[in-house]
Amino acid sequence: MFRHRLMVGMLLAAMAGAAAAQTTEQEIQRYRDMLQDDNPAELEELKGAELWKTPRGPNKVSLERCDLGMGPGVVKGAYAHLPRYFADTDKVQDVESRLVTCMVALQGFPPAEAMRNPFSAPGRPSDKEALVSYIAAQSRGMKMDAPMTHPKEIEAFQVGERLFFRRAGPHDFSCASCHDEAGKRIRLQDLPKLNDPAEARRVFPTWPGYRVSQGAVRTMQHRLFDCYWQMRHPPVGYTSEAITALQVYMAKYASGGDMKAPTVKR
Amino acid sequence: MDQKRRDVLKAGGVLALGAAAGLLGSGQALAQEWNKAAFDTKSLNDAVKAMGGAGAVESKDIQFVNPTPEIAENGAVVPITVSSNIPRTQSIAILVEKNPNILSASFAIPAGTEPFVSTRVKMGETSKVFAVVKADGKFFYAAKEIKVTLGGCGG
Amino acid sequence: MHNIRIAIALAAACGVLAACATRPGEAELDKRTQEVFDQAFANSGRPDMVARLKQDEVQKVCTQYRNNPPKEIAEGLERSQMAAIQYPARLMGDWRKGEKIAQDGYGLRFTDANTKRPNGGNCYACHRLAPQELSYGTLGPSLYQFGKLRGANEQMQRYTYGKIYNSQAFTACSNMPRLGHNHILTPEQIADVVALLLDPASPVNK
Amino acid sequence: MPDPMRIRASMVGDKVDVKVLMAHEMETGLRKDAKGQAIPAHFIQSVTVMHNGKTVFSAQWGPSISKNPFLHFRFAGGKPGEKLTITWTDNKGEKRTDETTIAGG
Repeated sequence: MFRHRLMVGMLLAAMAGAAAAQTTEQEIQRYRDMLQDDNPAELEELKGAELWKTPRGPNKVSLERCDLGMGPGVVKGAYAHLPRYFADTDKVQDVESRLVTCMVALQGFPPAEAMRNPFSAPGRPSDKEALVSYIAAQSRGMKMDAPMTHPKEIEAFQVGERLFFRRAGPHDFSCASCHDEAGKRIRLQDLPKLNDPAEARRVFPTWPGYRVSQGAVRTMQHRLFDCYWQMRHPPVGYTSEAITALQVYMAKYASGGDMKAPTVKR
Repeated sequence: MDQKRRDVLKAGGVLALGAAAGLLGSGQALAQEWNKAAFDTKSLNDAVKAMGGAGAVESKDIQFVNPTPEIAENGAVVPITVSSNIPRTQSIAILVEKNPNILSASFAIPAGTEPFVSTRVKMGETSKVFAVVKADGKFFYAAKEIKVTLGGCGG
Repeated sequence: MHNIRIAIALAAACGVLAACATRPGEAELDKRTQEVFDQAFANSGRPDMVARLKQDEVQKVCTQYRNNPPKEIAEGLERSQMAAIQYPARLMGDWRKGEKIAQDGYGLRFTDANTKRPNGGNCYACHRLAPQELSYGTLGPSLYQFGKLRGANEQMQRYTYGKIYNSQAFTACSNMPRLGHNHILTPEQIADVVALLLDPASPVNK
Repeated sequence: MPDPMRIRASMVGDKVDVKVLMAHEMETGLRKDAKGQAIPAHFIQSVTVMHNGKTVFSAQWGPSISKNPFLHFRFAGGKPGEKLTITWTDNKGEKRTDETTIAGG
């Protein structure tokens, strides 16, 4: 369960002795490498695995019959193929939208209850963050491969592309303001060009991730919620069609990338 | 929903506790009382005094080893790793000079345990970090500056 | 519904990733996108912020052309934005205040409830300015030694003020927020940032 | 009941190498919530590691240890298959004890 990674930082430090000559960028990279082992997201994975098999809701059943796209109960590899079209809802859904569907349809939660508390805060843990950590971990090491064949999947891509470039709000921001050019950064954070296959493959399959700045595992729903917050838009709806469409747009470019989530991030 | 989840985890936790019950008693008996006075101090000197020393001497035999960064991208998680080569090391403490209270952690090192520890601390800003070692009743320290950067889009 | 299906089929024929210049069904997809966008914020509980999502002419054009409008349209945008710039009597303020504004990203997010706290300019998010700050972004050009290289005469002050006030008056569909035009910063704050960039005493010009 | 720890204990040479992640807020008491109310301090104060009835490592912590704390140390005298028990206690008196089996090198 624990993963060992090559500690680039150790090698660098050993070679350099005194690290004085190293650049800021190298040092920041060394810091990031230090955090890769012993990722606190593993605590969420454990919780999520437990939650998945726990009978809950008015129907007192577990999520073990939840269909994440590979048939009822199949978790292994499911996350690598999301978002995708689901015939029972006639919608393209991401992992969180699908969890809400299962909590309502299988466990009998009222929809509002199934949508509640998606993002944890201190002292208020989120079931979704734990479940997504667990589900994502079951695709680790596989290749990202979201389907793009159903007309609704194609439409979601096209809508996602339009949303990506849609400028609005007092700052004139769109997703493209930060993510349509390679090799740039905001403060010290690298900004991936999300419609470039190499960059999308590198970053998209690293979500969810444990964000050290927030002390929590954050999902792609939260990542995009947070982007719209920075873009000075109002709070974007959890599991809204727009968020799914943007994920389909990114997932298409990220196809073929290595599934690494849950990772650890700034 | 949260309550149910907690109940489930509680069930698992109780089992784990039960299995360990035999050892728990003696563990508690050995645990020293939390040194509130030391955790309330603001300076290296006061912290050393609160830990029972008169003062600390700088020593090259205490090292910050990997993982310990030069620059931390986020102050919420800063790995600190300390190794002591001083014979009869009894404890290692980690102090962050510019934090509201200077002492972050103190680790007791019984005979047979390596004089080495790695943990992760919060740093409010760029600061000197001290490693204080108690060995054979005397106190020694090493210092290292760690830079903390501002990050993200928020500024 | 029928139209959308046709549009999708045609779009698929062009290849999903290929840019098709004039794709039939474009209008339907735009309409659908607008519905999806409106729906995403409909229940946000912030009608005040939703109202600000209505695109102005600049935002519409830049969205339509994906920030790369044809030359004539770009020039038209720049002219209209230039005409709307309002210059105060005092173009240069205090570089120390400017540095604080450049560091600060506060303002206009849905969690920024403190109306007494001024907005920040968040310049360091995208630009290098004073060399002491290591944590700077690169979305915009480095502004280190901006004034040292260019001088600080009135013409230069006017140019710098105008660029911060409304970058689109100089480069249509620039990524940079129109900090004055959209009331992100006050005229006094912009003058302070002008000083940060031009004042010979500013760390930017050391 | 707090959430379980993740403990990894394995032989490295003749020593037992132990890495622990604990689920805890480690709230400093200095932060405010969205309404401006101070969030009370809540942090682990002590950690004790037992092996064969003996304390092989212990820690006292203040609130400046990072959220979801991590700990890494090594001790001598352990063998694969033996048990290791870790207990933490926080400033509200909450406790958590978890046990693991030492793995081979």
